Formats: sequence, C-alpha cells, structure tokens
Amino acid sequence: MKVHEYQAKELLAAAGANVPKHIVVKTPDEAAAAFDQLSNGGGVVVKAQVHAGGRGQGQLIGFSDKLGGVKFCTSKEKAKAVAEAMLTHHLKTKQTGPEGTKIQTLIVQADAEPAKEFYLGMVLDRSIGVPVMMASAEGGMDIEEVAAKHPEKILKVPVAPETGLLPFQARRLAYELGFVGDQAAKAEKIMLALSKVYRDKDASLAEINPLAITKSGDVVVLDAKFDFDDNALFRHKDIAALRDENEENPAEVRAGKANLNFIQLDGTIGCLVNGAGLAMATMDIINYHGKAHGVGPANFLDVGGSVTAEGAIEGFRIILSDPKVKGILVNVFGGIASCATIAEALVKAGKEVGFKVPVVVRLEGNEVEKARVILSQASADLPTLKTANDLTTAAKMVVELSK
Amino acid sequence: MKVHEYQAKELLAAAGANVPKHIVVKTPDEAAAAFDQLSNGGGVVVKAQVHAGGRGQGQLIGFSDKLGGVKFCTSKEKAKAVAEAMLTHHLKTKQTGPEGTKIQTLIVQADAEPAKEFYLGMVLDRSIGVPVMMASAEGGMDIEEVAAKHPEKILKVPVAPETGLLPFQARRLAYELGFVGDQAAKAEKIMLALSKVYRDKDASLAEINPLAITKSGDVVVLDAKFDFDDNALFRHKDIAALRDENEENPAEVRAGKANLNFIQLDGTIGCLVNGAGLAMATMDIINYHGKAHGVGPANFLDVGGSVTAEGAIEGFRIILSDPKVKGILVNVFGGIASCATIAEALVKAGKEVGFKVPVVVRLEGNEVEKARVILSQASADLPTLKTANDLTTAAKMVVELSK
Amino acid sequence: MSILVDKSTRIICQGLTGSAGSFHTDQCLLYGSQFVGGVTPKKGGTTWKGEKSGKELPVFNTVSEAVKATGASASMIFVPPVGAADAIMEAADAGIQVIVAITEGIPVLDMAKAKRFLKPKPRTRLIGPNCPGVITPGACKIGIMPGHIHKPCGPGEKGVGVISRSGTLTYEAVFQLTALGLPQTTCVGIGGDPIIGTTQIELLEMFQNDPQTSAILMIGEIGGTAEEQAAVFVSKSVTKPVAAFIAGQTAPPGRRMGHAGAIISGGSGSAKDKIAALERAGIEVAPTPADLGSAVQKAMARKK
Amino acid sequence: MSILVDKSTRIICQGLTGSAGSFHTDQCLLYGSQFVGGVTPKKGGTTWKGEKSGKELPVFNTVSEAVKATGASASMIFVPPVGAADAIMEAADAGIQVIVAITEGIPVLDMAKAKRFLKPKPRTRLIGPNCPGVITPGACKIGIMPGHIHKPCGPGEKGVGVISRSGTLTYEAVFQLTALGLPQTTCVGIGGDPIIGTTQIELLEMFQNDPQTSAILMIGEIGGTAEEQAAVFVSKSVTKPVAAFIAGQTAPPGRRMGHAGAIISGGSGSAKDKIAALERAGIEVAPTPADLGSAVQKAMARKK
Repeated sequence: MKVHEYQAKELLAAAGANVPKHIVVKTPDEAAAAFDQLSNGGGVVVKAQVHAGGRGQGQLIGFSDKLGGVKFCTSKEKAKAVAEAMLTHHLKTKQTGPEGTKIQTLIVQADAEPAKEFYLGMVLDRSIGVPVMMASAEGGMDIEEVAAKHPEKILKVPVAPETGLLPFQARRLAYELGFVGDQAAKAEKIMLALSKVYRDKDASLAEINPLAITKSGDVVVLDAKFDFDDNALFRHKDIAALRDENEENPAEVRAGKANLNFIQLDGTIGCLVNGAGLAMATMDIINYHGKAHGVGPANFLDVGGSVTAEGAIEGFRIILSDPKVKGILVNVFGGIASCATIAEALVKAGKEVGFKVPVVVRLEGNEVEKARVILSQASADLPTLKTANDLTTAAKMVVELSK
Repeated sequence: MKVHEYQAKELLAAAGANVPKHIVVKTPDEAAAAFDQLSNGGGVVVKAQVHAGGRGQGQLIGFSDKLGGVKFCTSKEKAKAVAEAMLTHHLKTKQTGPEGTKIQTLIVQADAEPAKEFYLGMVLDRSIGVPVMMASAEGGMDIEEVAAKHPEKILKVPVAPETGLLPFQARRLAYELGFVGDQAAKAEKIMLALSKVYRDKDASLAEINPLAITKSGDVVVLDAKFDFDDNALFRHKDIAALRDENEENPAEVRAGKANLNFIQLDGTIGCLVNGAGLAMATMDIINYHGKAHGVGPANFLDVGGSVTAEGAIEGFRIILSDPKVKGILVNVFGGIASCATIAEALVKAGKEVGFKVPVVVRLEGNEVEKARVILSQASADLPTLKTANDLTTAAKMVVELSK
Repeated sequence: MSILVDKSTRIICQGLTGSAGSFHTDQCLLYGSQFVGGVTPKKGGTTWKGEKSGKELPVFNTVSEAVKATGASASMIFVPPVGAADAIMEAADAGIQVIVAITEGIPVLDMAKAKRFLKPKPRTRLIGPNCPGVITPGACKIGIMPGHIHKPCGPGEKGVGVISRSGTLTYEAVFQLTALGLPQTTCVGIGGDPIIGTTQIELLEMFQNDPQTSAILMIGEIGGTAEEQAAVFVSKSVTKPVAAFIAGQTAPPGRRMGHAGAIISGGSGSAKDKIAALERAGIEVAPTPADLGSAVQKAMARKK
Repeated sequence: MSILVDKSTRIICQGLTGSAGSFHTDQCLLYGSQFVGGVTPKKGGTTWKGEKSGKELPVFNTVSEAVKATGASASMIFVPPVGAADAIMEAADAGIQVIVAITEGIPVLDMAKAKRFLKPKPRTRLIGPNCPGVITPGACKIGIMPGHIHKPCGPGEKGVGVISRSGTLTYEAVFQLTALGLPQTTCVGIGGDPIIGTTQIELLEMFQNDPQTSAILMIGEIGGTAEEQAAVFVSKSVTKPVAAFIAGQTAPPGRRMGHAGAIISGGSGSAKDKIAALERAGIEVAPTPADLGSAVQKAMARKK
C-alpha cells in the first residue's frame, strides 16, 4: 500500500528525521495562507500529492503554461494561482498514462533548495532474505540510470530485521557518501529514521530521493516514498488509515474488496484464472497465440486456489466493466475443488452477469467430466460460452473469436 | 536500581500484563478511601512498599500485634488502622537487618486471593550471554528452596536480546507449567509483558512471584520486582525517575554521587582501594589475618583506577562517618597514575578530614619512592598514619592497631 | 527413492482444527500420508476426526508436546498469517525436520526473522510458505495439491522431479507429465513469497543426487534472480535433463515498486532475462504453459 | 612467542581523540606498541599527536576507512559506554581481529547483542569490555596497565601467562611475578562485566598451546560460574602448572539480586565453591592476594 509524500515525511519526522516544514492544503486559499506561514521572506514549494512519480517533469493536462506537479513560488498570489491550477487539472507524468491523474491534495513546503542530492532506499534483497539499505551520492531523478550504468555508485548494506540499521552502519554509509562533520551526523539520523519506519511499520519499500544538503547547509528529506506490506497492515491501523483509494485503479480497489487479485492491462482478452502462476501463464499463452493478430490480455485476475461462485461472478463483472474486452478466457485447474462446482459457478455467473462477448472455458482436474456435462447443458442459455479441452486450443479459440 | 512493587506492576500493566487494581497511598485516610474504591463488597490487601523482600513474614518493630508488611483487611476501619500501624513502625524482615526499614508508601490492592502460585523470573545467564526466562509451577516464598532441591522444577528458556521472548516460547512455557485454555493465554501475555519490560527498559532482574491463578479463575501478577541496569539508566529517564533514595543506604547514596563504589559491611576496618578486584582482595586479606581476633572489613570501597584527591577525601569522610570503624587500610596500586599524586591526595585528605583512627597505607607501583618521601614528610601532621611496604605487613598492622 | 518425504514420514498438522487444516489433513490421510497428530493451542487433549477418512488424531497444545508423544519429524502448517512465522519457529525449535508452510500472506519481515531463526539449524528444512506443499506420489502428500493427478513411479521405474514457485501451474505441469506417461519422484512447491525456506538450487542438488530421478522440471516466475542463479548451478552441477518454464512473460513491467525494486536487482528478474539464462545453461524452456510435459520429453531426448 | 598480540600487531584506537584514548595511546606508543591510526567520527582527516611520545597518527571517521588505509588488525576501544557496543560491532564488521574494549559501564543488553553479532565471525576475538587490556611484555601493549611492572621473556626464556577478571589486582599479580624474577609471556585482562568477549577457557587453551608459556596464573572473582568451568577444562586439557586466586571471599552474600540471581546459578558462584573446584582440578590456589607470585612458584614446583 502506497502513501503520499507528506504522509511518508510525517512518519520519518516522527522517527527523528529532519524534514522541511510543510502544510497540507486542499484549496487555493489554504495554499495562500500557508505561504504566509512558511515563506519566511523567500518562497515556498507547492507540491501535488499523488502516488505517481515524475511529478516535477509532468504537465497539467490542458493547462496553458508549462506546469507540472511541483512549483517554486515567490509570492502569495503565485502560490494561490499554482494551487488553483493543480487542483483543477489532471497531472500527466511518465507513470500516469495519457489520461493523467486527479490532484486532490497539495503541500506547501518551506523552501529547502538543494545544493547536493543523494539517494537513500530500503527494500528486501530476496537473494539474502533481509532488507538492504541502498545509498548513492548520485541522487535525484536519474538514480535508475546510475544503478544500471554505474552499479558501483550504489552502496548496499544488509540490515538485520531484528535490530534495524545499526548506528555504525549508518555512520559508515554517511562517510562513504561523502558527508562530513555535523552533516554526516544529520544524514546518519535520517538513515536510522528510514530504517526505523521500515521496520516498525512493515514497509516493503522506503525511499528518500533526494536526501539533500540544502544551500543553507542543512540536511533534509526533500522527497520520500513508502510502500507498505499489505500482509502486515492488520497490525498497523495507523498506516492502514493512510490509504487513499482515489489514487488506485477503481477496478483493482473493487477486486481487492472481493479478495480477488486483479491488475488492469491494455489488451482485449479478459482472463479469469485460479492461481497467480497459472494466471500469468494464461496471459502468456494468449499473447503467444495472439500477438501476430494484435491480441493480448486485458487483465491479470487470480480468483484464488478454490474458486467460489461469488468470486467468479464479481470477477466477470469487473472484467466486463472494461469496454476494451472483446473476449474472455476462463482457465481453471480444479485441484481439491471440484471442476463441477466451478462449472456451476460459471453458469450462475453467466446468467446473472450476462456474457455479451465470447467466453472460452478450459477446465481441467477433479471431476472434469461432470463439469463438461453441466456446461453443455447450459449452452442454450449461454450462447457465447465455448469450451476447449486443452489450453492451446482454448487460447487459439479466444484469440480467433475476438480478433 | 530497584523499584517498588507498585512501580513494577505499573510497568508490567503498561506492557499488557493483567495486574490487580491498586491505589498508592501515603496516609491512613487515603487507605480508608481506597478501601471504598476497591473492596467491592469484600476486602482489600494493604501492602507496605519497601524494597526489602519477605514483607509478609516480617514484623512491625514495637507493634503489639503480629503484623508484617502485607495484610488482608475486610473493613474500612481495619484498612485504616493497618495503614496507620505500618506508616508509624519500622518493618523488620529477613532482608532488612535488625533495625528494620521505614515505610513511607503503601498500596491498597483489590483482593485477588490466589488458588495457585507460580514463579516467573528473567535474568542474564552469564554462561550463555543472553537473558533466560525462568518459570516454575512451585511459586511463592520457597522458590529458592525449590531451585536448590528440585532444579528440574525450574524451567529455563533462553531469550534472544534482539527480539525478546517469542510467542511460541511463552506458549510452551505456559503449557509446561500446567496452564490450560484461556488461563494459558493469559499467562502467555504476562510472560511476554515481563520480557518486554526487561528488554525495553534494560532490566537486570525481573520477577513475578507469585504469578497467580486467583480463586475466581483470573491470572494475575500478584507481586513483582524489578532491578534495572544502572549503566543503561541514561536512556531511560522514566525509570531513573522511579529511584527512591529512602530505600538505599545513605552512605552508599553519598558515595554514588561522588562516583565511588561503596558497600557498607559489618566489620571495623575501613578500606580505601583502587579497583574492584583489588578492593575485594584487600577485604579478604584483612579477614585472613583478622578473623582470629574478630576483626573484619567495615566496607568495600573502590575509588576507581585513577584516584583523585577529591575522591579520596570523600571516601575517607564516608568511611569515618561509620562509628564502628577503628582503623583504615589504604591499598593503592599506582598503575598509570603516579603513587606520588596519590600520596599527596592522602595527605590533603588527612589534613581536611582528620584521621582519628589508625590509617595504614600501602602504596605500590609508579613513582612509589617519591610517594614514600611525601608520606614520611607528613608524618608529623598525621600521627595516626602508618606505612607498610607490602600487603601482608599492611594487613597485619591494621588488624593489630585496631583489635 | 524420492526426496524430502516418503512412506515412513510421520507428520503433524499445525492448525489442525481450523477449517483448511482439517480439510487438507483429511485429504492427505485419504492419500495415504502418515499423519500422527495435530497442534492447536487451547485444544490439547482433544481428538480430531477426519470427515472423510474417519481417522482420529490426538491434538496437542504445542509442537514440543506433539513431537514427544508422536515422534513426528514433519509438519504441515495451516496457521493463519498473524501466527504463521511463529509456528514455523516453534516447529524448528521442537526438532521438526521438514516444515511445510502452506499459509499465504505472512508479513515479509516476519519471514525474514523466521528464516534467520532457522539458519543455525541446518537439519531443519522449510518448504514454503505460500506453497501447495510437497508430494512423493503414491507415498506421502503434505499439502493441498490434488493427489490423483500424480503418477507414482513403478518398482524400479525412474521419474521426473518437479520444482515450482507456483500452485495451480504445478498441477498443470504434473497433469501434462502424467498424461504423457511420465511418473514423478517428488513434486515440491517452493512458494511464491519473496522469502522462502528452500530454494531451487537446494532442490536441484537433491534431485541430482536422487538415483530415481531421471529428469527435472523447474517452473519459475518473474521477480528475483533465483532462476538465473539456478541456471548457473545447473550448468555447473546438474547432469540430468532439465526443462523449465517462466510465467509472467507478458506481465506489465510498470507494476514495480519505485526505484528501489529495480535497483536492488540491477534491472534483472524479467522473464526475458530468466529465459536467456536458462537457455544458456542448456535447459529446455517451454514456450507456453501447454508445453510443460513435452519440454521434459525434449530435454530427455537431448541428453540421450 | 606469546598469544594474541606481538611486535608486528598493527593497532588503531577507537576514541583516539578523547582524553582517555589519547593519554593511553600515547602511553602504549611509549611502550613500543605499533599504533597506526585512530578513529573519531567527524574528526577524520586530522592528525593526532601524542603528548609525550610526540608520534603522529592519522584520524579516520570509520574503522573501515582506518583498516583500508593502515592495514590494522587490532583495535583498542575507548568509546564512551553509550556507543561502545556499536564500536565493537563496527570493528568486527571492518575485519579487525583483536578488539580490546577498555570501556567500563556498557549496558549489559548492548553487550548481549554485540556478542551475538560477533558469533558468526570466528576470526574476530574480543577482549573485555571493562578490562585493562592485553600486553605481551616488551613487544606490544594494548590497554591501560602500567607497562614497567612487566618482565619480558629473554631470548629462549619461558614465562607465565596471566588471565584476570580484575584490573589493579592484575597489576598486583604481575608486580609479584616480576619481583620473584618470573617473566610473563602475555597478560590478559578479560574484564569484569557479566558478558565478556573471550573467556578463561579460550585463553587457557591458547596458553597451553603457546610453547613459550610455562605456567598460567588465573585471577578470578565471585559471581558466575566461569572459574568452575575453567577448572574442569584445566583438569581435562591443561598439562602446564596453573595457579589461581579468587577475590571476594568476604564479600557479603546478601548483596544479591532477588531470587533470580541465585536460581540461575543454582546457588553456585561463591568464592568457596570456586576455590573448591579449582583445588579439585589440581590448581594451586593463593590464600591471600599477597601470595599470587608464590602460588605460581608452588604450582611449578608441584609439576616438576
């Protein structure tokens, strides 16, 4: 679960990190008032609070001037105007897609112009089974390019999950990044805070980018990003409360509520599969047989190892709510669950939801013969429902029917 | 650093342990008022809050009836009278010495009559370098006898200092102690709380004795004792604030403030030594040569590896404030510090404090010759000051002079 | 022969009295697995009865008690996520040697700690979590896989060893093998979580050393670099035919977690990278999930 | 020969620029120890100069930098208690092999964690904390002991190895040995804290294996059961003469920490118990602290 920049910064500040002052605002007037509190004779930065990255390089769709999601403002009027623009236009960045994303919240942040930018990140290193803290003196927008071209410029330190980053590890990182004197001590404190939030709150990703030395010589968290382990939210009510559903895909939110694992994609063939691996493999085989015809999967949907009628029905509803979908492939391997049960659920779903596009069904496993009888008996009621006996046939059939 | 029962229980309650309700009182009237709040149609227990153990079996000195530091009271009047008695008489227990200890604080505790008593303790196991949780189904007063005669009845579980007691360890202990059902779950919660306070607050000893199943079937902390690592108090201001100097030996409190390590003993020969090991060894050699004459050490005093004039002077003051002291042995091994410096400090101390009893000085090590000259020059001013060239001579001399 | 489990393996179920634990223990008993007890705190002393198998098992409060009373050396874990990592540590602490954790949704940092807890216990092997389990067809099933799709090796017959990060995709693979008449020695679902107990390489080594296993099928997924490392191991240390499949070739690369996910793996972990690494190691890679069985046949033919 | 440190040992001081670190590094340099640098965060890049020795040393921000620049393999730690356990872990992590922690007053749980941090690093040896340090007379002093009271072994001459939990009492012992003409190979203050890095048994083994050491003096204290365990080790594995002393025979048993302290040790740890154990192992026990040197002579005479 992702959170906004301001939420991430507030968590870091509570853990002891030095963060520039900010005020969360929802209206242009609030932005103007915040300017008075924070400008201190200079300016403020107005920053759109959206989960998508690349805000600074983005563009407000349909806005006349060049304006993205981050803007330095030297007057109250300017701050108000910028806030007005952001709150009334969608923001397009390289992470949003062409339709952009609606901005509902801004922060007005005290000026903290960076003289030098660093990168700090913390994430699980699967190969060693513990989190690592990563740091680079080449912070800012191009950190992924640095990682790809100059991996030696990314320092990595394994962190024991029981203790978090140790003080000497933070100290060593700070000096290896080139910090000196009191600035090194401030950087250490920020690293320890990052590790503390990661560990205390079960983050799956934590980034401070940039960690900055400001022109006035302070060391601050200039931007921060956290992603939390959904499986651990049960013990962090405070973090769960930070969820902003406005930032999530509505179909994915809806699927989550039905305990379905759904991801929206660009293609035209909806998929309903049990199991994540089989669901990915089903997408793969649609692509394998469809790509020559420009046909690909419209979604990833794992309805879980044991499909229920309710889950299947909600899955179909979500798939069919996407107007791009021209066909559906159902691929279910009945393990412990009976294929007959699944067939019955399918028929029920078809009757309730209405299958207006071709639906190709491939069932295999437990009680598959019984299932085939059920489906063939329902064929009159569900004219678009086709069955296939193996995966290759099913994939070719759904591609053929919807190309 | 020790704390009172009520302080220990409040720490445990904050960590999730089930603790009987109590009210801290300082006057008989407060005790009477507390009775009304907690008696719930039955009685309350009035408990003296002193650091010494064995309160229940103790006796108020000079009080007509048999009454120790713990009393069950079934009426408001009785609670008030018992509180009055406790607050006006010293309490003697097997841990206080014959003079007893003054009672300044009481708790009035809701009744929680035990049906079965267990022991829980946590302490460092030096042999493995980590804390252990100890538990026994034979709780109560006789736990040390159980440990000595039936060590197999004490369960021990090593606890990782990074994580504290793990839930499965608590569960296993609870069932091995014979708890069942919901009572097992309650006992586990108390064990985890004990471990949490021990770890979060740097305890050096933590005990719940008894952990009780009450007659009503509840599982509660009936008495608790904590000792905290003095070396870690710098990071626990909350714990440091619980110190009750009334409970400590005044001479030891005074020594502590001068950074001297002092323990009051029963003998007649004061000792002033640098280093804990040498200080203990000095006590030993006094005893070795003195015991035939009924002469032994009056104190343990380690003035630290590098003695200062101020430390030595305060050390002499503390030693001489004990009227039992008939002689003093100074044993200092000048390591890096010069013996000459130490000799000068001794002379200064003698002049400021006044040596009214024989003081035998044995110096060895760095610049010892120069030191001997200094002492011999001061001999006119300090007539009771004698020097010895080796430890055996010094010990025999001080025994001879003070027997 | 087989790896990990066989007819003589004595098994308990942690979380036996829960609905999933109860259902699947019953299924395992029907398959013939030698379950000898179960663990559910507070329910110690009671007796569990399988709905379909009709078999009865004693329930204990702790794994330690269960091991003492039954001599179990393997455990199947159905404890809910909040207590699952603790249950894994409890099993290891009580001396269980094969721990099969079925539970899905365990917090990653809980597993990081549990895995470090297991490190000084080299005789304990964890399979999973978030996995279908392990089965030696015809001998012992510990998990949720449908037993009937598997084909046991006949007397003296050799078989295929299966290693998979996926659940239902494994069933698909086994189904295809069986349809082609290829029996299986042991099939191991290693789990899809970021931190798992036993890795591909450890199992490749076991299958390489198992005289009954004549070929290995490895089913991977995008994410991490385990398949790349396994490929290197195969080229150095595995002489038996190996086939593989990587699911997620069309999964969207954009669903990443910020920069850090990309940085930590150095940009690797894509299906393309994995397939290239596998092919470099001489592994037969199935082009689609419909070709899992035939890929094993091809791998065996190549090595002849 | 000697144990742990010799003329070639390259040493840094962590906490070099503090008053104690500075004073004692200077003293060690005067004794002839080969100090090559120091560590004080924020002071990296500066140069430290010994007040009496006049020698200059480079200061680094981290141990890692210091090791890279100087090739140091030993460290003397004078970092204040709040950061001392962290400094020990930093030294170990940077590859330092002999860590001598002088600092007194480190919280016990910090040391419990530091000791577990060192466990998977068998090539790293911690001496202390809360100890006077280690000295190979005439060759290398790392610590706060007065060097001049020690007597180096002449060419081909054998000497006494000293192991002590106490500080000034060790000086007393060495003083007596030197007065009796008995040179020392290496003297190790192992520290008086509840958790220490290197124990009596490990050092007994090293001295037993050191061809130059002809006898061993072990100075213990009340508390814990280390001396009892050492006695068992001596009777099994040490063929050289061993003398010992236990301080605290008259220390009041009443100064205990509740029941738990007594329960954990099973009532052992008293001077009486320790002396009995030592004597059972054939160790010559000095009756008073004035007999430390003569006890070594007696032990040597007994073994002849």
